[in-house]
Amino acid sequence: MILADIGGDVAENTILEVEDLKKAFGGLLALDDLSFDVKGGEIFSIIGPNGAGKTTIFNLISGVLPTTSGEIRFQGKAINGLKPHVIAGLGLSRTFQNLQVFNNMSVLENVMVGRHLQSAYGLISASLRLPAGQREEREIAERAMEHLAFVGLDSVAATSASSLPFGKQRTLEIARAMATEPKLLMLDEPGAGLNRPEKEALDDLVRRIRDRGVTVVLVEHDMVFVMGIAERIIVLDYGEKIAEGTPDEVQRDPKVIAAYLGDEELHLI
Amino acid sequence: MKKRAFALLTMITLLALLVGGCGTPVPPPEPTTPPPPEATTPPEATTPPEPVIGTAYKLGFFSSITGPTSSLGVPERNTAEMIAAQIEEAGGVTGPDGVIHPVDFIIYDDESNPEVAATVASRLIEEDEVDAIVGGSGSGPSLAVVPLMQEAEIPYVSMASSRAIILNPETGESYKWAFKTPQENFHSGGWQAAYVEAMGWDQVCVIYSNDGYGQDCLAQTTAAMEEKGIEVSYSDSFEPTDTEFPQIASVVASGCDALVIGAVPPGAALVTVAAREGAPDLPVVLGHGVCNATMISAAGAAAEGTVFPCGKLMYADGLPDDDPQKALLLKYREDYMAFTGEGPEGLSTFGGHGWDGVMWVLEAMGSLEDGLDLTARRAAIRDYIETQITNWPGTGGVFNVTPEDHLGLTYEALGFVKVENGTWVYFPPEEW
Amino acid sequence: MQSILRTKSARIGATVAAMVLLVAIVLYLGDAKGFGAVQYVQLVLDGIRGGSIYALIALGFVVVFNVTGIINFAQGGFVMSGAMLAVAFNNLALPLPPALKLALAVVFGVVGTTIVGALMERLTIFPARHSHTLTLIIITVGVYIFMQGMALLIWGANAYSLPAFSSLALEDQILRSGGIMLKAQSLWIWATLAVVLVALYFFFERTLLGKALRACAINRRAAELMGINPSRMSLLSFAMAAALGAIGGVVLSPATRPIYDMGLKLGLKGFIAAIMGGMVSSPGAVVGGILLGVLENVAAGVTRAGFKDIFAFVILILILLFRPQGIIGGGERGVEQ
Amino acid sequence: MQREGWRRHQISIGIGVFAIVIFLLGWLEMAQPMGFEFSDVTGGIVSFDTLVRVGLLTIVVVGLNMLMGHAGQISLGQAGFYAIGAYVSAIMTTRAANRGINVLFPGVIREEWWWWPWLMILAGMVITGGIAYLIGRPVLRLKGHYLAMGTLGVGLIIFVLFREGGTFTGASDGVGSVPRLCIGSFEMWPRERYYFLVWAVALAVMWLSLNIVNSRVGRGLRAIEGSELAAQTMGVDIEKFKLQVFVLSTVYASIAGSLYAHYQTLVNPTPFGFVGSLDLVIMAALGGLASIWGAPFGVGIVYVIKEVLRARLQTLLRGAGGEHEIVIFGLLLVLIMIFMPQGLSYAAGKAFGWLRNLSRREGKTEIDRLTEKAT
Repeated sequence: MILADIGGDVAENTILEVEDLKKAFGGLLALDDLSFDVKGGEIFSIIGPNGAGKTTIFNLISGVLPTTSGEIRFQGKAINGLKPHVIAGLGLSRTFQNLQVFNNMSVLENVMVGRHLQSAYGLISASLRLPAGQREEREIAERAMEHLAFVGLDSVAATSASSLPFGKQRTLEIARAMATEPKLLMLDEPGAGLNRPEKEALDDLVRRIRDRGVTVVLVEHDMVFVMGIAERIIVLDYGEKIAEGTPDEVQRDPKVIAAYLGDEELHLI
Repeated sequence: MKKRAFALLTMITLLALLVGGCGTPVPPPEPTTPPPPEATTPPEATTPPEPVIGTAYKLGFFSSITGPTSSLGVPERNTAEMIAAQIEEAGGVTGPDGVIHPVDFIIYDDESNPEVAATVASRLIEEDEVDAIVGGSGSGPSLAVVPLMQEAEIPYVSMASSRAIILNPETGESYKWAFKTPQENFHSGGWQAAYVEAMGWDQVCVIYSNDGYGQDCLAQTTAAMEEKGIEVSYSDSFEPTDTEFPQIASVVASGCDALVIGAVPPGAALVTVAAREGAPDLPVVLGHGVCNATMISAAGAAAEGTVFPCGKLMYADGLPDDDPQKALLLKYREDYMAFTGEGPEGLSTFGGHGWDGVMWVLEAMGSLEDGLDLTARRAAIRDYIETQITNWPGTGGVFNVTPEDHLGLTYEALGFVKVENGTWVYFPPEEW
Repeated sequence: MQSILRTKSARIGATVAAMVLLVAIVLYLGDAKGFGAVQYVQLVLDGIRGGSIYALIALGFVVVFNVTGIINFAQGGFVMSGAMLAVAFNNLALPLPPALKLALAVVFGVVGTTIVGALMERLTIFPARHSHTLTLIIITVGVYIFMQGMALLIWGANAYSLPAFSSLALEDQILRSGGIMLKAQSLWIWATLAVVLVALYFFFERTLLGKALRACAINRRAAELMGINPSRMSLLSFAMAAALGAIGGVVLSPATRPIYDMGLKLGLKGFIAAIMGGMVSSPGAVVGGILLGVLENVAAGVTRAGFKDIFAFVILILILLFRPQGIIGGGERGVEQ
Repeated sequence: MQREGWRRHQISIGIGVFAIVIFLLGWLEMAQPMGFEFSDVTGGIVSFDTLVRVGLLTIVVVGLNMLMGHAGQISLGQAGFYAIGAYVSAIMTTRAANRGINVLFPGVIREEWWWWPWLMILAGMVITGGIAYLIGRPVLRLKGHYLAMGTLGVGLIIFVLFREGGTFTGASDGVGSVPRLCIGSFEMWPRERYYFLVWAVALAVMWLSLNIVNSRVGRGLRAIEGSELAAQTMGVDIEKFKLQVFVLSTVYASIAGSLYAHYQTLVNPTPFGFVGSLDLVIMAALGGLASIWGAPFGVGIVYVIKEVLRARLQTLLRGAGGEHEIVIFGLLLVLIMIFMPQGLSYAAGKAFGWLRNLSRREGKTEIDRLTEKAT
């Protein structure tokens, strides 16, 4: 079946604003006065050489790490300082570069965890098997199943997540993140370690996600992939933004070429 | 929905079973009146011409064979085994009707742990169905099993010293089924106080081990001291695993005239050493819990000159010949050393407490007519001990058990000794 | 609470305030017991002695933790085994001069325990090296239980004794002056600690093996790529930890009475010391150990000895919560780990 | 459809079956058909008393299962909370002078108040839970080894406080002559009755826990074990969940403690020290850290080993049980954790597929149904 557009009324207005974001680990500065906006419903990408601080941005936005200074606003509301699960509740979800699949669960359960905030019944209801909770549980499982179907993993729902091949685990993380019904989805290197056909599938999947009205922020190495799918791109180098714009603009930017000099990925373009 | 219904049903049925199950209580045992106890022959008595072999009696025994108080429990266990061997030789105990009953000894380890003691006790009562139980090296394990004995109505003789074992501290009444053989810390405290008074000291410090025994020591010693107007100016506990003894600093600071240590070896040895080091000139008075070789071997030179009340067993040869216990003490020492193959260093009064307890029970068994059922035997044994153990010389003293006093010793049961050149020397008041 | 203690200045302020308060309380309680300078000095001296032992044990924790990331709950077992083996050897009836016999006993205790440590690593840690932390914790705990059980089986529950090392002509191995007592053994303990520290320093700074260990500690993967075999390093670290523990146990023995269950508390205290030192630094561990020894001994002295452990563990929990990186500083560990 | 029905009721049916077994054992001991009592089933090795104690500790270990196996939070101090329950019940129900509520209001508690001890069991739960809540907030921020040490410290502190509690806790003598539980005039004694009470509670606790484990909450807990990072970004409030399960496990411990107090009638510090906590972890590990079903078996195995040593080796080892127990348990623990970290019940479960279904962490009712649809 087809899922409803969860992104809903998200229009062209800015959904995420990052302002003078600073993050220091002990002495060294991972991010320095970084600012950028993400518009609702677009596919936005953050690129840059290793150690440019791309993943750090995700960790700050999702609240996993505290910011040193600066502000992050989601739909106009400042979210820095909030607990990760609160931020998730606002409609921000993410995947992880180094996989964080729950290996101690089945594929379906992984996604069911994603439905956590879409359900409410707690300890008491659970322990006594109150009918309300049981109904919710069935609901959770069904919706989770639909999300699996959406990414095409429904056939392996019952198998243990750890037994999935690497590529499928990445897809599973996406399904899990989608299950939280986010307005904005952050994908951290979703293409890493995938082969060509898998990447094409991923490309298609990301577009379908966007088509459901979910804004996508993408951190990716593979230039071909990024340039093909992203609508707007910012380029980081040593924690600083060195360029911003459409793929074409970015590729022509001398600063970017300098930063990537000798990086064969760029020669592909 | 169905799920819940089913589950609820499960619970309900279970509860139903619970109540229903209890609807049929096990019939309470009616104690049949025991036969009037007659003059009995001691177990080793010569057997009649053609012996009739009756039902075998069972004697349950448990002591702290492992754990912190194993230095008490092991000699007790050895003693029990020694007696078991003797009885086997004699073929069993002979009843007044001349019927010989073999006696099976069932021995367990309580690991110096009250919980384990309770477990083995109920094993003895329910699984092994023994006639009587002797056991409990430490006060903790003994206290833990008394309620079980009361409920199961089975005679129990403890080998630990705390008075709470035989006397309900709240009602002040003796527990019907509980007896004990060791002299008490109260007697011990009496001697200590007498000695301290004789020395003209008016302030003492008490350091006691952090267990039931140590606490009883503190309580009884304090009581005895205050009776004689001696002040306990400082007291603190310690643990056998301690490596530093900050207590000694307090002892010195409190400026007391003597240090009383309420503990059993090896703990007592540690404190004695620490005290000797921290306050070399401070006299050390110990309790009757240290009457074994472990103390002297563990404390070494530090034990020299320490004084303490002690069962007569350790210095039996030094006793006057008219002492009612002397002969028996010497025999026990001989038998014990022969049985264990240990030298005199293996001896301890604790083994003696075991001997007294087991002998009480055996003598009581010797008073039983043949053909009594278990309940009746248990009741009869208990009554015999309560009424017939009078002027009964044992290793711990001359016992006079009464319904009011399930121990039946006075403080004369203990003597006073001093450690000199690594051994005990009789140290009677006139030499103070 | 944490948020209040975020800023450095606030932390320092809080720490100082706490210390002042602590000293005040100690003096108040001590006064109530009529303590004089002598008592305090005595308590501190004994505390330092006990603390030095904690320090030696803590060093063992640090070595293992640095290399393998495991906290070895069996460390206390090494202490016990060192002491017991030495005692056992010393009690053998050998036609040797006592001094030589004692020396051999010490060597036997340390070497024997080192082998035990190596065996433990090969037999239990190595097979489970890929397991969950929880599993590893339970394994090391299990090893400790096993060691204690074996000790009980072999030596029973009796307390043994090892003669003091010094042949100094001291009346019962005690130095006295002005009512203050110092065991000659304390000097041995401190000397040992100093020697061990120097030895460790040279080992880690000057020898290739030591450098390899440190490399492992800093970054296992990198070290592996450099051709260092982590599993061998792990083995080595456990052997060293065992040796350190055993040394602690052996030098402690004459000052106390070795007994089968002595390892548990010593091990825990050693761990607390290591935590106080930040878990990764050897000097930190030593400072932590001595500090802990003094704190708990003085605290117990002015209050009740029975509360000794409470003080130690309250210190532990406070440090874990407020200064996971240890009071001496060092790596960010604990909550952040 | 049949299979599915079976799966849906898995837990309840499982508990039901278990309950029947328990009942049969109890009935056997009570009715003693042709003088054939429980211990004969085991050749006189396992005593009925043991069966009751297994029930008691099962309650505690189930809590540990949820805390350690599912939420991945180790506790080496559980015996401390077991102790709180025991002491609250013991102190508040003994009429002994200077103890319990009689300190404040002398003679308030009346003999005829049969419900008073039951009330105190509740009080114990509340107090324990409260303490756990306060302690848990900070301590549960620790991870791995540090949490282990933190909890160990907490347990030891509680232990020492009880041991040093002077006349109030009876110090190392403890609190004696704790009354038996009664309902009206119906006394929960002899042992057989208490056995039913204890196991009813144990089964109830198991049932509740299994339901929790197989719910949204249980999933949240396992997510925490799997990856705290991912769990919180999926919206799981990890601090709240950790705290909830921690408090729950301590409340279980408290109930067991209270029942222990009324069973043993004497509460003293010995069983509640570090070794006590270790025993609990051993039991949990043997049964399978994450297997609620494993709990009674884990506890059972430990006790049976003890009993075997006692009953069989006592002649051979001249009564000594202690050392061999310690050695064997140490060894067993290490071997289990190395070779079958999921515990014996799981290993056994592998042998019998059906049991595995139970000993699995969740009855996969919904999942199986849906996957059947999907494929």
